[in-house]
Amino acid sequence: MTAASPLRHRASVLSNRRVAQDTWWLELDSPGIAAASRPGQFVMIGYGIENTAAPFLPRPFSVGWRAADGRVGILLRAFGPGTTRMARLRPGEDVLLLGPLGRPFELGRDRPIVCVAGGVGLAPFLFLADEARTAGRDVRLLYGERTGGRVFDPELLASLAGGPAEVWTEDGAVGQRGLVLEGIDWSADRVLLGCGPSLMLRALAESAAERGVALQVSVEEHMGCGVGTCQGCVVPRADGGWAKACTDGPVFEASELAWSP
Amino acid sequence: MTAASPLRHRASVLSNRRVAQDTWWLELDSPGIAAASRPGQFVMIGYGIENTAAPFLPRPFSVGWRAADGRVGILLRAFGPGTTRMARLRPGEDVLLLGPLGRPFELGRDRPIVCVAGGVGLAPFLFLADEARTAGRDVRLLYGERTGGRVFDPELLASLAGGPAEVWTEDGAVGQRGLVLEGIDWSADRVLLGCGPSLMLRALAESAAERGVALQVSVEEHMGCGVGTCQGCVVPRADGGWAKACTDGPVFEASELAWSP
Amino acid sequence: MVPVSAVGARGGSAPPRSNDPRPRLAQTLFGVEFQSPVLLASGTCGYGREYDGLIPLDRIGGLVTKAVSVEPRTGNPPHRIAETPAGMINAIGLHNVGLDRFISEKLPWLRDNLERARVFVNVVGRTVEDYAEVVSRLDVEEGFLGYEINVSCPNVKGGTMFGTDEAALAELVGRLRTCTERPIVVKLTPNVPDIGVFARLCEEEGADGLSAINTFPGMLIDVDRRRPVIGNVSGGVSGPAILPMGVYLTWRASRASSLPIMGIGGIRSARDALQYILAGASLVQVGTALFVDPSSAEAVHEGLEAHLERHAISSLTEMVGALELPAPPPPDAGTSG
Amino acid sequence: MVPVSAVGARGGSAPPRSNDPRPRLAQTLFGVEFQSPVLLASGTCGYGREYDGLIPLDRIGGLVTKAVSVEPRTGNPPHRIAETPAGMINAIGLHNVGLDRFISEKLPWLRDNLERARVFVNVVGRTVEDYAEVVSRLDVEEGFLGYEINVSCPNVKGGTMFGTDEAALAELVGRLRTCTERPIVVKLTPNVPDIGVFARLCEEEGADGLSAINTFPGMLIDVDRRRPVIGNVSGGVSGPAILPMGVYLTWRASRASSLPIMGIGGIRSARDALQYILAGASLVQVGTALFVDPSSAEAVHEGLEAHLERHAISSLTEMVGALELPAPPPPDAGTSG
Ligand SMILES: Cc1cc2nc3c(=O)[nH]c(=O)nc-3n(C[C@H](O)[C@H](O)[C@H](O)COP(=O)(O)OP(=O)(O)OC[C@H]3O[C@@H](n4cnc5c(N)ncnc54)[C@H](O)[C@@H]3O)c2cc1C
Ligand SMILES: Cc1cc2nc3c(=O)[nH]c(=O)nc-3n(C[C@H](O)[C@H](O)[C@H](O)COP(=O)(O)OP(=O)(O)OC[C@H]3O[C@@H](n4cnc5c(N)ncnc54)[C@H](O)[C@@H]3O)c2cc1C
Ligand SMILES: Cc1cc2nc3c(=O)[nH]c(=O)nc-3n(C[C@H](O)[C@H](O)[C@H](O)COP(=O)(O)O)c2cc1C
Ligand SMILES: Cc1cc2nc3c(=O)[nH]c(=O)nc-3n(C[C@H](O)[C@H](O)[C@H](O)COP(=O)(O)O)c2cc1C
Ligand code: FES
Ligand code: FES
Repeated sequence: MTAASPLRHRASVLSNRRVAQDTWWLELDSPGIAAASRPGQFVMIGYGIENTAAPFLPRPFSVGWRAADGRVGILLRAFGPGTTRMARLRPGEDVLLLGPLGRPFELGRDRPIVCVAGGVGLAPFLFLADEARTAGRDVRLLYGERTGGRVFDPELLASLAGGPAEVWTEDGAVGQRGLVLEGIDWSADRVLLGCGPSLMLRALAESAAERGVALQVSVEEHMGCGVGTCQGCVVPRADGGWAKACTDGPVFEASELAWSP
Repeated sequence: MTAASPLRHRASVLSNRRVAQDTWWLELDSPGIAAASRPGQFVMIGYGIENTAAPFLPRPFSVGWRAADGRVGILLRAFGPGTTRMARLRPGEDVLLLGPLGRPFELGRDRPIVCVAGGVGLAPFLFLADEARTAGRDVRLLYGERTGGRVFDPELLASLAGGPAEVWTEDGAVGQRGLVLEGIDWSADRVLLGCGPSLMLRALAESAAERGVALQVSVEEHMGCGVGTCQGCVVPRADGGWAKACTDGPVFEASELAWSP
Repeated sequence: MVPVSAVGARGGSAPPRSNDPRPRLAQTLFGVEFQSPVLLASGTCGYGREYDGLIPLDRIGGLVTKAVSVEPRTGNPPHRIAETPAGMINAIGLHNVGLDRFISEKLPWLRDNLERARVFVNVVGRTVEDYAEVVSRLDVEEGFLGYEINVSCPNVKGGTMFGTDEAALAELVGRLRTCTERPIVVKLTPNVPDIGVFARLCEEEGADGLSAINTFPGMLIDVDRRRPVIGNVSGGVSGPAILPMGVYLTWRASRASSLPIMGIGGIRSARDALQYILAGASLVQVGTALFVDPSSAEAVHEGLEAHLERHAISSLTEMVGALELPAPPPPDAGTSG
Repeated sequence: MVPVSAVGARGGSAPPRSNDPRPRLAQTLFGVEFQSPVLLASGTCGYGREYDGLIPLDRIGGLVTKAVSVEPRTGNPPHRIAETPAGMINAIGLHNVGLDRFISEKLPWLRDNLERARVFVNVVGRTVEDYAEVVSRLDVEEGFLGYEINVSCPNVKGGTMFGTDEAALAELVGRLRTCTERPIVVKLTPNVPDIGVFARLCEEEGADGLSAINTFPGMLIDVDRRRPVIGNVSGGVSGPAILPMGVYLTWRASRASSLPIMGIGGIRSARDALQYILAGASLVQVGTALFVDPSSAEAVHEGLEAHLERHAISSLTEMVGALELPAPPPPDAGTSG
């Protein structure tokens, strides 16, 4: 699916700062992956073969950002045992990186872009918004969190994404109160992109389908290999079969997938 | 066997410095264990129940030294996967400690003490020599290593043990060339103590037995619990049965044990 | 310690009466109350006393002693244990003091020092008669509730293990049933194609409960010396590594029989214990984790209490076997690939 | 790819001739040369191509394809995989493209792109005839050396797994022997009381080799949702957690039969591979470790080369089965406690 082979290498942790409750911004030194990544692609981050403690299997993370100097930024939320340990990574430690992997977002040309992010689904849009804005595209970045405490540091966010996000929180503590979906202007001449928890993506996909609006979503599923060999990461296709999140995705046209519960 | 129950607590790493090839001097903050330890006793050091990577089971280490301010010193040689990881412990990290455990050396009164150490078998004698010398006892500390590169930093050694050691190396690079056993004056009015690899202990035990000299040795065996429940750590008794290294030992009269290969 | 009326009462977990003030973790099993579902596993807690002062035995559910055989056994040569990935291998060789000394030296401490903790004596033998002798002679003693029958040992007669041979196991359980009215819990061996067959068979022969599981046969090789690391060549693998197998086998055993089950294998947290409980275990045993941290059994107990409180569950019995399966159940359950 | 003269030649590891300049890791097995003992395990390397560019397939011993069944199979619902302590559980459900598309889409790449790597096709079925059809129809194709028969799947006829039912397995292997002259390697299931019985039976029925082992049945439960984590409820446990069991079962299989063995289970380093080799395996397969680091198979290969060089061992064959046992052998080998 992807043109070039992914890179596999040990990458140093350059920094890891807490940017919200349970949320870290991790910068890794990986010029190769920085250069090759496109928005929506992901990397597998692991501790290497000597390690058997969680995370034993590498975990998938969106490439959140990249810099010309070779930095790769990862937005990381401490969720289970694996991510909790990764949140404690310190500068000087290293991780094993495999990437970039998977199918990126298709941005087309000229049309305004609307990114709809739930939680750490924000990650791919930092990178995307920054580069699309630099390229002169109009980008709206809608970003929802359950609580204000989890909202990514707005200053850092704006500097990474080349501009601010429109924030929605369910508790109303930061930004507007409500669900991020409420902020969408359903106009068919936009490139509409979604990334976030599966319940949010389903609601988004249903709304888009009702309105006949095209939508690309980045989905999540447990992953083993990240490169299409294990068949572990399947999501249901609209036609009844399975698609692999790692190589057929993680970005899909919402209409390619089955969204029933 | 031991009078009081051992303590179990998380202890901070205060420092960990490389003191010779593959060899580290680790200081832990454990006032309770520092206060209760006697020379020859050991602690189990582990990473706690969340950890499943080697060392999954805690590892036994002699209490190498203790200070009135609650520091406990451990002499650690990177040997297999467990000790290699422990050699990378950094200040601020913590470990799970259980101890002090096991039967200490019996020093009796007044008689001169001769300690015969092979490799990290030096550990219990640092503590022992320091305190015995402070108490006015005459202590000879014979210390052998295979190569000069592995010899514990002599200055630190002298400061910990309250005086220098007589060093023997097989390659002759540091101290006298030869086996540490050659340095022993076999006089029956000494308290003779040995700690080191089992081949060395066997040679020592055979020499002592030939000469009719009493000898106490501290032995090693794989340990599970450290407190006598698992029966994992047995060593052969002279009478044909087994003794538990953790609670019947680790210090034994050499004559209690069977030394045949 | 065992109330006379309770001795011999059969298993089955009674739900607490509605205005019962008893703690959420309490259950009535084998005719007596267990204040906690957390026990210490056989072979990992000696005869209880060794952990006195380190583990508050009377705060947890109880313990299972090291195996007791008729004759004293010296056990295997060293090394008897070694570390494996996320686990360990042991070949202690059922080293134990033998029945006489167990009765004279070990049982009195358990009888005199434990009030609320329930004690099972783990029993081994080389023949059916060996087992029967241990059970019969112990039966008149006080200081324990019942027996856990360790069948992961070779049957001198048939050459196989009791625990993997249906006929031998049926004969053994049937015979032991004639020796005692106390609870008989059979500790199942994991390396069988269908543990349900063995669970059912134990129930039919009159057992009161099941323990699932014992260790997996395993081996480690020192590649430099080209020798087995373990003096006995091979041994039993325990620890977190076997957790998913233990949960699966507990689930299979609980679907095949209605006996109460003690879930065992790799438990080191309340969440691990809850996996066994949802799969059908009424009690759990903590083994290898005690070596890593002697406070882990108590931590499991406390974590269970906290979980029930957080989820406003009034009794642990509500969670026993409360696993919800997807509908329709998948056809190939149990296979991989 | 398979030289015609080699097809059908039976296994057996020939020691290298004294002035043979071939690399230390090379062995002649199944009538052909393996340049390295390291293969990629079935289900963890797709059909080879997926790892093209990441793993230098032609530098290692070869690979075993994902299972191929007559019909395409869609496999199980998600989650199909989850992490376990030092391992993982998978229930892919033998998701595969089916025989027709395997022949038209997958085999050509293997045929055209691999020169020195040996390919085994992993075969599954629900009936003996399913297996026979896959083998018979594949047999005329090029691009692979032989078959690895996956018997850890339910036998529609008997309800048990082929791999745990002696009669079913004997029938299956005997039948497949009539379908092909190529090497037939039977992949043994670990959850049996005595794997030696199954190893012997495969040899008697004409198999050319054994693979030991497949995954252990296991299960994980999401305790908050009270549901199995795995969509298929249970699955197979692999990874470092099962290493000691795999080494033990390989050793048992190698003592029970003279067939060459591929050792599998938890291998992630040359030292792990050497444990299997000393226990009797001629080849090894790396599976789960590829997910952790795709370069691990190559690392195992290089580590083996380095080990042999360091110890001045001229051929790996010297190490196959070269485990030294303590004398006298302990009586209770295999038991724990
Ligand atoms: C393409 C992709 C991109 C992602 N990008 C990000 C990101 O930028 N930032 C971020 O914080 N998270 C991201 N995630 C989710 C992240 O991978 C999971 O939060 C993480 O794997 C959870 O691991 P854990 O050990 O903490 O949780 P656990 O619940 O302990 O995990 C248990 C098991 O489930 C698996 N698992 C659980 N949840 C997921 C999941 N959602 N995806 C894959 N495996 C899972 C783990 O691999 C492990 O095997 C992404 C996931 C995918 C598939
Ligand atoms: C009473 C006692 C005091 C000790 N004091 C010291 C000390 O002060 N400094 C020091 O450097 N070392 C000491 N040791 C040895 C130390 O415990 C081992 O070097 C260490 O356990 C090796 O672990 P590893 O993972 O690095 O080695 P590995 O070879 O990987 O260990 C594999 C397995 O073997 C066990 N093992 C291997 N060697 C030993 C051993 N000698 N003793 C116990 N278990 C072993 C480990 O527990 C593990 O289960 C002592 C041992 C004992 C019994
Ligand atoms: C995701 C996955 C898929 C697998 N699929 C198959 C399969 O199709 N056929 C088969 O015989 N074994 C299959 N296996 C088992 C492996 O080939 C191997 O026997 C097992 O994983 C143990 O090796 P490991 O610990 O190195 O992974 C699969 C294993 C995994 C992890
Ligand atoms: C050192 C050791 C000794 C054991 N001895 C016995 C025994 O005597 N009888 C028995 O039935 N099980 C014995 N077991 C098995 C445990 O009781 C338990 O079934 C197994 O270790 C799995 O649980 P765990 O993973 O929590 O340790 C022993 C286990 C270990 C580790
Ligand atoms: S993660 Fe292995 S196929 Fe997608
Ligand atoms: S280490 Fe457990 S009895 Fe000694």
